[in-house]
Amino acid sequence: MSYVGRTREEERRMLAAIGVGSFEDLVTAVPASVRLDRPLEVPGPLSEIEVRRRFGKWAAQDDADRAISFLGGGVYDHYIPAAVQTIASRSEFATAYTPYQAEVAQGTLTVIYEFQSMICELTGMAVANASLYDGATAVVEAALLARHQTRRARVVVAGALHPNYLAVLRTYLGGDVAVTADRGGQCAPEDLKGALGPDVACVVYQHPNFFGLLESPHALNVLAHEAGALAVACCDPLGLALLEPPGRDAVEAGAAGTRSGADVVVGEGQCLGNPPSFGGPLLGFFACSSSLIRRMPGRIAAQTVDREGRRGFVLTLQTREQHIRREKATSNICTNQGLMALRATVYLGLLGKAGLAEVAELCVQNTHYAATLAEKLSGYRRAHGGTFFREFVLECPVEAAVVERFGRDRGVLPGVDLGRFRPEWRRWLLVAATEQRDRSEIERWAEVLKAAGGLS
Amino acid sequence: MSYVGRTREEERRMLAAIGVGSFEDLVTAVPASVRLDRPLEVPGPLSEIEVRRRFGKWAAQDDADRAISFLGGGVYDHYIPAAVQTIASRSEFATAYTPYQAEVAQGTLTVIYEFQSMICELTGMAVANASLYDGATAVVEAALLARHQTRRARVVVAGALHPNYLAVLRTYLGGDVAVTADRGGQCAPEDLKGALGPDVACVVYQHPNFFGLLESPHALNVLAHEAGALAVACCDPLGLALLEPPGRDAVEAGAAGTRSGADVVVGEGQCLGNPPSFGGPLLGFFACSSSLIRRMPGRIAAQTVDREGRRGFVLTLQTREQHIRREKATSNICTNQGLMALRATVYLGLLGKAGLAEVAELCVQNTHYAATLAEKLSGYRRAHGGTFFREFVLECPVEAAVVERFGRDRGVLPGVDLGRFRPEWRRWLLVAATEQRDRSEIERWAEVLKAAGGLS
Amino acid sequence: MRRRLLIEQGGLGHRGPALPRADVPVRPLAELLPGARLRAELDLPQVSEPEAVRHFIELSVLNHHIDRGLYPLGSCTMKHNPKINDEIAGLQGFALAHPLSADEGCQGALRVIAELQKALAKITGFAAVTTQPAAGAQGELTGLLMIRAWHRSRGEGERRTVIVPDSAHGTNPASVALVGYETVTVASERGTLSLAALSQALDARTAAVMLTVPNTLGLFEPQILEVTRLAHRAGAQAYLDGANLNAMVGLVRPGDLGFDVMHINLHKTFSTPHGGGGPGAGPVAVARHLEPFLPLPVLEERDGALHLVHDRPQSVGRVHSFHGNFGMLVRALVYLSSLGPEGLRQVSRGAILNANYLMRRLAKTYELPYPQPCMHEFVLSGQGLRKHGVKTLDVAKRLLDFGVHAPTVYFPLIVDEALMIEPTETETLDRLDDFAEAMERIAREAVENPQVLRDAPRTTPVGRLDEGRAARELIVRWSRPREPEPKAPQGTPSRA
Amino acid sequence: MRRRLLIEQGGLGHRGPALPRADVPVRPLAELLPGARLRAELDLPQVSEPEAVRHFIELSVLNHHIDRGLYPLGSCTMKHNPKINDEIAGLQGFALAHPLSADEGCQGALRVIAELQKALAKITGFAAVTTQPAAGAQGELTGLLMIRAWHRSRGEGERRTVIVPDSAHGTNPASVALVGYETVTVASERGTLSLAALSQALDARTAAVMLTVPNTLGLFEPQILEVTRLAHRAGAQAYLDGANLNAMVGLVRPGDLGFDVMHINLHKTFSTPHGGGGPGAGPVAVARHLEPFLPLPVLEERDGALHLVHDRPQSVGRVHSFHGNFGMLVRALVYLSSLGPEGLRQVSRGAILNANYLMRRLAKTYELPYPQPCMHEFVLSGQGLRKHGVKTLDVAKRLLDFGVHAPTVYFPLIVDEALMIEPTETETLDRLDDFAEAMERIAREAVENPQVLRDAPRTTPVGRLDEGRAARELIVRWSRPREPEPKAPQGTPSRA
Ligand SMILES: Cc1ncc(COP(=O)(O)O)c(C=O)c1O
Ligand SMILES: Cc1ncc(COP(=O)(O)O)c(C=O)c1O
Repeated sequence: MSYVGRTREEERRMLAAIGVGSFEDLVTAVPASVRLDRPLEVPGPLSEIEVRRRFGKWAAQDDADRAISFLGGGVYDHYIPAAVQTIASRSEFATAYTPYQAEVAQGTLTVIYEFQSMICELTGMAVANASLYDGATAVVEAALLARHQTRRARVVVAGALHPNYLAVLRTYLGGDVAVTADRGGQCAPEDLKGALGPDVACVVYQHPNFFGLLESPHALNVLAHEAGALAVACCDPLGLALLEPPGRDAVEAGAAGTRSGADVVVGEGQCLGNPPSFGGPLLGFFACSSSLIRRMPGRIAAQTVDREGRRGFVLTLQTREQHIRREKATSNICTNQGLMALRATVYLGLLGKAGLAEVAELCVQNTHYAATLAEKLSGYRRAHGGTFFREFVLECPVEAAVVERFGRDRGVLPGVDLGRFRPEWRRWLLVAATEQRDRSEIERWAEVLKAAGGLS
Repeated sequence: MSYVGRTREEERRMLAAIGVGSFEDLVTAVPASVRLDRPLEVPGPLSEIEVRRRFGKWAAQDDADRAISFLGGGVYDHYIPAAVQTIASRSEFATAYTPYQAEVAQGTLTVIYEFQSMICELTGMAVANASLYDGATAVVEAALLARHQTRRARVVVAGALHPNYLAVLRTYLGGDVAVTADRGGQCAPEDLKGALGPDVACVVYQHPNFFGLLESPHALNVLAHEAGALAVACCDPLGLALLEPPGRDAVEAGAAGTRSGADVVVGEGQCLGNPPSFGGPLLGFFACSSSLIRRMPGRIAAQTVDREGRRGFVLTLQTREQHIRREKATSNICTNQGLMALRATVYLGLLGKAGLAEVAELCVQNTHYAATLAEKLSGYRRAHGGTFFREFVLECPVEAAVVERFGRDRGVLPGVDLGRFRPEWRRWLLVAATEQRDRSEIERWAEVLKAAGGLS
Repeated sequence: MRRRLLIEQGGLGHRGPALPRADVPVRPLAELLPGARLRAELDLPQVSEPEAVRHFIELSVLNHHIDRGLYPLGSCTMKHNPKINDEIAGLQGFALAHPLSADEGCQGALRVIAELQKALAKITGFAAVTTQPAAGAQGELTGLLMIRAWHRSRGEGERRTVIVPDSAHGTNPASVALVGYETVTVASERGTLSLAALSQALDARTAAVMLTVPNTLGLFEPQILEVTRLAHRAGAQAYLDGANLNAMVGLVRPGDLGFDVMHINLHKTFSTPHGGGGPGAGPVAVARHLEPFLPLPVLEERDGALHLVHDRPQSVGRVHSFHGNFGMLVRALVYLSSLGPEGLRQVSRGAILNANYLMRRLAKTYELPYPQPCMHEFVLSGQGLRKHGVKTLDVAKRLLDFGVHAPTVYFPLIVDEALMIEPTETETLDRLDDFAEAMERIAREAVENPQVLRDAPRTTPVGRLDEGRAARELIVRWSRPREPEPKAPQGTPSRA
Repeated sequence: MRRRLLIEQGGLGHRGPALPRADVPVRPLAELLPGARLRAELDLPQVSEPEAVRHFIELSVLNHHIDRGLYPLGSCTMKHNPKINDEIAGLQGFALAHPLSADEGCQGALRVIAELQKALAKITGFAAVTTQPAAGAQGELTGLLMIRAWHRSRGEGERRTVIVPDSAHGTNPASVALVGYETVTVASERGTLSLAALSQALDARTAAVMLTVPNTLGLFEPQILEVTRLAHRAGAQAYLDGANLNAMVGLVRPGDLGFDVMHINLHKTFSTPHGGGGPGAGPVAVARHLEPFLPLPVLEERDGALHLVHDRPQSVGRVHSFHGNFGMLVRALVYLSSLGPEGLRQVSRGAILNANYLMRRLAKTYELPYPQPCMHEFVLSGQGLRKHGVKTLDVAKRLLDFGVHAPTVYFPLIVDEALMIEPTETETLDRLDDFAEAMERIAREAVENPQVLRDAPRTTPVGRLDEGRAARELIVRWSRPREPEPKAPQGTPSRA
C-alpha cells in the first residue's frame, strides 16, 4: 500500500525542477555510514483485506468482543448515542489540526468553547480548559498549579485516590506526595487535619473516590483553605450530574468565612461519550476559579468578534503555553485530547440536562441493586460501610482473581480484581453496573458470583 | 423516544397562531368513526440501549455474523474499502433527496454523472442511467424498452438467467417470456436460432451466466439482430473488468454487417462497494446505445453550465419520466438506488483501473483453485464443462443441503444450495470464492466438503 | 480552481487501496478462461487514496441535506434520519447476511422482516404485508398486480381501468400502464374528489380506484368512507397510495377507511434516508382477501422458526431479486420500535401541527388555493407573483440562498405555480419561523427587486444551471478528449 | 442567521435520545445516597436530536481538514489519515477493551501494543519502546525522567542541565523544566548546530543534549554523529525529539545516529488523525542501557502469552492512567503494517521530494534563509514583504481564501517572519503546484494591492478575529444572561 500519488515521470519532473540529478542528492547531509541499506523489519505490506483479517483476529481475542462488563475503576462501559460516532468521525473534526488559524477552525473552536462551558457548569467552576491527557495527568497538573500558586512543595492526597493516578502523581512529583490513611475507605477530616502544614500546596481528593464512596468535599476544602493550601477535587462527571459540585461554595462556609468550594476540579471524562478503548484515548478535564486562569495548563478558547462584529472564537492566553513561554510555561502540554472533548460535548449536547441525570441515576440504581443482590450471597460482603455512588468494593469469599476467571469463562466480567493493585486487596472486587446493564444481566452476574463463591 | 422538539407552550402558541382551539380542530376531515382510539400495537418505545440489545441479538443469529462465505448467485462477499463507508455515510450524501434543485445538489449530480461514465466505460455503451432497483428489474426494464422499441411482444431468454431474475421478468411480462434450453449450462447459438421469430422483441442472456459460465455474447447479439430483435446482456461488473464488453461491436461483425454489440447492457452492481445486506439494497445498472436514450428508464444526469459558464450537472430528459409523462412514461421508477450508485462510484474511483482488474482476477484465481481442489474430492465434480469465471456449480455426492448444513455448523458457508430453485438441482452447490478468501480458507472449505461428502 | 472529475485527476501510476497478492497457485488467465475474449482497455480513474477521498468529500459539501436544515419538499417527508438506524443496519449479521442462505442461517434477518410486516399491518390496519417492493412505485405495481390477479381469479379479468384523480403522483398512472391497465382521470373539486364524478367514472370495467390520502394537496378526503364504499359497490378495489402515511400514523388506519391495498414508503414515513435519490422501500399491505396473491416468497413461522414459503399458487410472483431493500427494512423497524405507540402518534400530530402553522402564516403572503385545514402538507400558489415577472421557480431558487431547500414546485399539476410544502414533525418552531421569514422576504423582493429572484441563487456552489442546454447537448458521460492536449504544467483540467 | 450555541437553542421540554427506564427495583436517591448533597440545578443544553445533530454538522463544515486540502503546517506532518485505521480501532474487541482486564482477557489489545513496540524499535533502531506517553510532550518528559533516573543510578544526580538549540520546539524547554532541569540554549549557526558552541556548552552538569532531527528548519545536522559523540564524551545523554521522524523512516535510524532516547509522534509520522488538537501518542524508544527505566508496566511475552509486568524496580513509574492512547496505537500499527518496509521508505522519500520541490519553486518568490536542500520541510521568511506593509500573518490569512491552510508561522523563532512549510508525502504534484501558485499570487498582491492581504481572509466563515479582545475580555464560558430577555418570537439568540 502507498498513499503517495506520484508517477515516475512526475518524480523526474520534480527532480529537474529542483535542479538535482537524483533523490540521493537531496539527502547528502545524512551520513552515508548510517544510511539504511536494507528494508525495515516491520510487518506488511498488508492490504485492507489482510489488515481486517489480522487485526480482526486479535480483536476477537479480547473479552470485550463478547462479555458483559461490570468493570469500572475510572473507565466504564457507558452508552454512547449513535449520533456521537457520526459526528466525531467526520473528517472535518477528526482530521483537523489544533485551531491555529481560527478563521478556518470555527467548528473546533466553537466546540471547545461549548465544552469549557459545560465543564464549568458541571464542576461549578468559573473557567475550564480544552482538555488534558487523562484523569491522572489532570491531577498532576492541578498539583503543579497549586505548587506554583502557593510556592509550597508538598501535596497531600486525602483518602482513596485511584492508585494509578497516585502513581502518576509520584512519577511527576517524586517524594513530595503524602497520602492520608483512609477509614473504611473514606477520608476522615480529622486525619487530613493531621497531615496539613505550612508546606502543603494542596489537598487532593477523589469524589466519589476510587472505592466508589462519597467524600465530604466541602469539609476537606475548608480544611485545605484553613491551612493555606488549595483544594483539588478529582470528580466523576456522572457524580457531578447529581451531586452538589465541590467547586461551588456550600452554604455553611468554613470558620471565619473560609471558602468551602474547591479551587480546582479535575477528572476523567471518558464516561462522556468515549469508549473504554483499553484505557485510552481518555479525556482529562480541568476547571478552576477565575483567579487561577493564568496558571491554567493547556489550551483555552475564548469568545471574540471578527472585523464585522460577528461572534467567533479563538485560542487565548497562549502566553501561558510552551510554544511562547517555553521553560516558563504553565505546563509542557501541546497536543491534548481534542476529539474526546468533542465527543463529550456532543454527548452532553444530545443527552442534555435531563438525559445526563437519567444516566447517572440509572448507574446508581443498577449498582445499588447489584450490591443488594451480592450482600445476600453467602461469603460476600461490601468492603466498606460508607455511601457509594456508582461502584462499590465487594469482598469475596475467594480471591477476586478466581471470581474474575470464573466469570470470564461465562461471558461476565464481574468486576476489577483489586488484588492487581495491592496484595491485601486480593479478595476485593470493584463492581460498577452502568446504565447499559439491565436487571437480567445483573442477576446473571449475581449467579456467577454465587457459583464462584463456592470455589476455593 | 421522540424526534419532535416542541414544548407544550410552543404547541399552545402554534395552535393560537393557526387560530384553532385544539389539535382536534385540525383533523375534523377524518371521520370520527374510524379515528384510532387506542395505542398502536407496535413494539417499543425502545431507547438506543434497548435497540442495540434487541437487534444485536437478532443479528448474531445470522450465519453472516461469523461464518466464512462461499456464497454467490448474484450477491457476493466482496471487499469494500474503508473509505467507501466513510464517504457514503456522510449526511450530505445519505440524507439528501433526489437532486431536484441542482444548485444545491452538485455533490449528488456530479457523482451520478461519474457513475454513468464509469458504467458506460465498463459496459462499452454510450449512455447509462443513474440506477435501477436491482439486476432483476434492470432486465425487466430492458425487455420493456425492447418491446416499445420493436413493437414486438415476445422476450427470449437465452440460457441460464438467474432464476429469480426470470421470475421477476415473468411477474412483469406474464406469458410473453420464452426460455431456450441450455446445453451443459450454456446457450448454444443454434438453440437460440430456433427460438427466434418475427414476434421477438429481444434476446436476453446473462454473461457470465447464473452457473458462472461464459456465454458467446457476440454470437448471440448477431443472432438477435439478424432476427430484428434487440440484444440485451445482463453482466457482472467483475466480468466486465476483464472480459471484452458485450456492448462493444466485435471485430467480426454478423452477416451483412449486422452489429455484433448488444443494444442494452444491464446488471447487478452490488459487487461494487455494496454489502450483501440480505440481498438489498442492491444496484441495478442500465446502459444502452445512444439511439435508445429517449426510451431509457430512470434518471439521467447531464452536463451543462450555469450563468457564469461554470460546468455543472442537472437531471435531464425528465420528459421520459413518470412525473411529467405519467401513463406514457418509459417506466414507473421514481426513487432509485442512488446511494448504492454512489458507493459504486466511490469504489471504482478508489480501486480504479488497476484495482478493479486485480479484484476480478483474484476472484477468478481463487474460484478456480477451489474448483481444482473440489474436483480431487471423491464424489464431487463440476456440473458443467464450460469456461467459468468467478463461480461454478459443483455436483455433490450428497444433497447440497446436507453439505450446506454441515458447513454451517463448522463456520463455513460452502455455497448456494441450488435445490432451493429446482428439485433436479438438489445436489448442486453454486460456489464463489471472492478476493476476500485466502488459500487457507479455501482449503478449509475443501476439507468441509470432503467430510460432508462422506455423509448420506 | 475549477472542480475536476475524478477521471480528470491523477493518471497512470497513481492508485488507491492495494489488493492482496493471490496466495493460491496462480495460473495464467488464458488458461483459466479458455475461449474468453479479454478486454484491452478500461478507462477508469487512477488516483491515490487521499485524492479520491478528498474528491468525494469536496463534492459532498455541495449538497443540501436533512442534517443541514429544513427540507420542505412536499410529498417527500424529509424528516430527521436517526443515526442509530444506520448503525443497526450495519451490524455484521445484517450487512453481510446472504439472501440465498438456508432459512436456519438467517433467522435474525427473517425476524426483522417478520416483525416489520407485523408492525406495518398494525399501523395500517391490514391483514398482511409484503416487504419485497424496492420503492413506492414498485409497491404500486405490486398492489395493482394483486388487484389484477384477484379480478382474474373471480373471472373478472375484463376489468382494466383504474380511476385516478388529477392530483395524483405521476407514478400512479405509470404503474397503471405497466400492468396493462388504463387510467381514467377524474378531476378534483375544491381540492378533493367529487362523489358524483367518481360515481360517473365507475363502471364494469373499473378494476380499481387509486387514491392518495391525504391527497397531494395535503387534504384528507372528507367523504373517504363513501368513496371506498362506492368503489366496492361497483366491484372495484380501492388502492391507497400511502406516500402520505405520515399524516395518519397513530391517527387513523387506512384499512379502517375501506381500502383493500396500499403501499407504504419507508423512506418517507419511516425515516430511512433518501440517499440522494434512493434506496427506498415500498411495502404493500393488503386486506385478507388479497393475501393469497402476495409476492413470493412469503414468511411463515412454525415452531418458533421462520421459513420462506414459495408454495402459494395464486401469488403474483416475485418482484425483486431477493427480499427487497432489507437494509431499509431494518432501519424502519428500528425507527418505529424506537418511537413506540405514543411516539408514532406524535409523528402525525407534529406533522399536522407544523404544516398548519406554516400554512396559516404563509397564507398571509402567498395565495392558498384550498383554505381548509391541511394535514401534513399544503400547497400554495405563486400565481400572484406573476405580475412582477416572477415565477415559482424563481422563488424556489431564491430560497436556496437562505440555506433552506425549496419546496416541491409545479406539483400537483392542478395548482398553478404550485409550491408544495411539507415541513414534517421533526422541525422545530424556530426552523419553521426562519423558513417563513425567508418566504416573506422573498415575496417582498418580488415586488421591490424582482431581478434578485430571477438571478437567484447566488450563494450556492454554482449559479442557476441551464437545463435546456443539458437536454440539447445530452452530454451524459465523460469522454476522454480525442486529441490529448499537451499536459498543462499545473494539472489544469484536460477538458474544457 | 447568527450561529447559535447549542445552549442558546431549544429549551425546556426539548430533549435528545431516551434512556431506558430502570428495570431493577427502584429506590429513592435519598435512600441510596444517605448524606449526599444532591445538586439543585444543571444548566446543560435542551434540544431535540435533529437539532443537536445539525448543530454539530453545521459547525464541522466551518473547519479546514486534511480531507479537504493541503494542510502544510510545518512541524505537524499533516498527511493523509487512512480510514481503515479508524475502522480497526473501532472493532468492538478494541474499542470496548477495559484497561483493568485480566491479562488473559485482553491478549488482542496487548498483542497490538507489543507488535507496535517491536516495529517502532526496528524503525528507530532502538532496543525498547514504551507506548504509554499520550503525546510528544509527555514523551519528552518520560525520556527526560529516564535520563534523570539513569544519571542518578550512576551517582551523577548533579547533572541538571539540558542543552537545547534555539530552534527547538517550545515543549522541549517546558519538559526540561518539568523534570527540574535547566535549559541551556545554544544558538544555531547557518541553521544547524555549531560543534564549537556545543562543546563549549557541555560540562559536568550536562544531563542531556536535546535535539530535533531534522531540526525545525527542516535541516539534517550534517555533523550529527559528532554531536552525539561529543555529548557522550561529556557524560551526557543524547535525546532526540522525533517529531520529524517522517523525514527519516526507512532512510536512517535515529538509534544509529548515536542517540540514547527519542520520542515519536504517532500523530505525525504514523498518520493518526489530529482530532482538532488531539489525541496523539508519544511513544519513547530507548537504547539498551535505559531499558530498566521504562515506565510501568512493561510488556513481556511468556509461552506465547503477553503479560503486564510491574516488577521493575528502576522504572521511572507510571505516566498515564492506563496504557496510553491505545486507540492511536492501533491506528499506527495498522498504518505501518499497511505500508510495510517499502511503503515506509517511500514516506521519507516522498516527503523530502515534495518539500524540496516546493522550496525551490517558492524560493523564487520568497526569501529562503537557509538555501541547502531541506528534508521534509523548509522555512521561508516573509521579511521581504515588510516594505509593503505586509506581515507573514497577512500572507497566512490570505492563503485561507484559496482553500488551503496556512503554514506554521512565526516558528521557529530564529527566522524572522517565518513561514514553515511541510507538505508531506501524500500531496500530489498538482496540489503542490496549486499551493505554489497561491503563494506566488499573494506575493504579487503584496506589491500591487497589499490591502487585500491585510483584509484577508474574506471567503472564510468569519473574517479576521480579534485575538486581543479575546485576551482582554476573557469570555471563556457561556453564561446565561442575568435578566432573561422576553423570548423573541423567532428564536433569535438570547445573548447578544
Ligand atoms: C404521492 C406519491 N406516490 C408515489 C410516489 C413514488 O414513490 P417512490 O419514489 O418510492 O417510487 C411518491 C414519491 O415521491 C409520492 O410522493
Ligand atoms: C518538534 C516538536 N517537538 C515536540 C512536539 C510536541 O508534541 P505533542 O504536541 O504531541 O505533545 C511537537 C508538536 O507540535 C513538535 O513539532
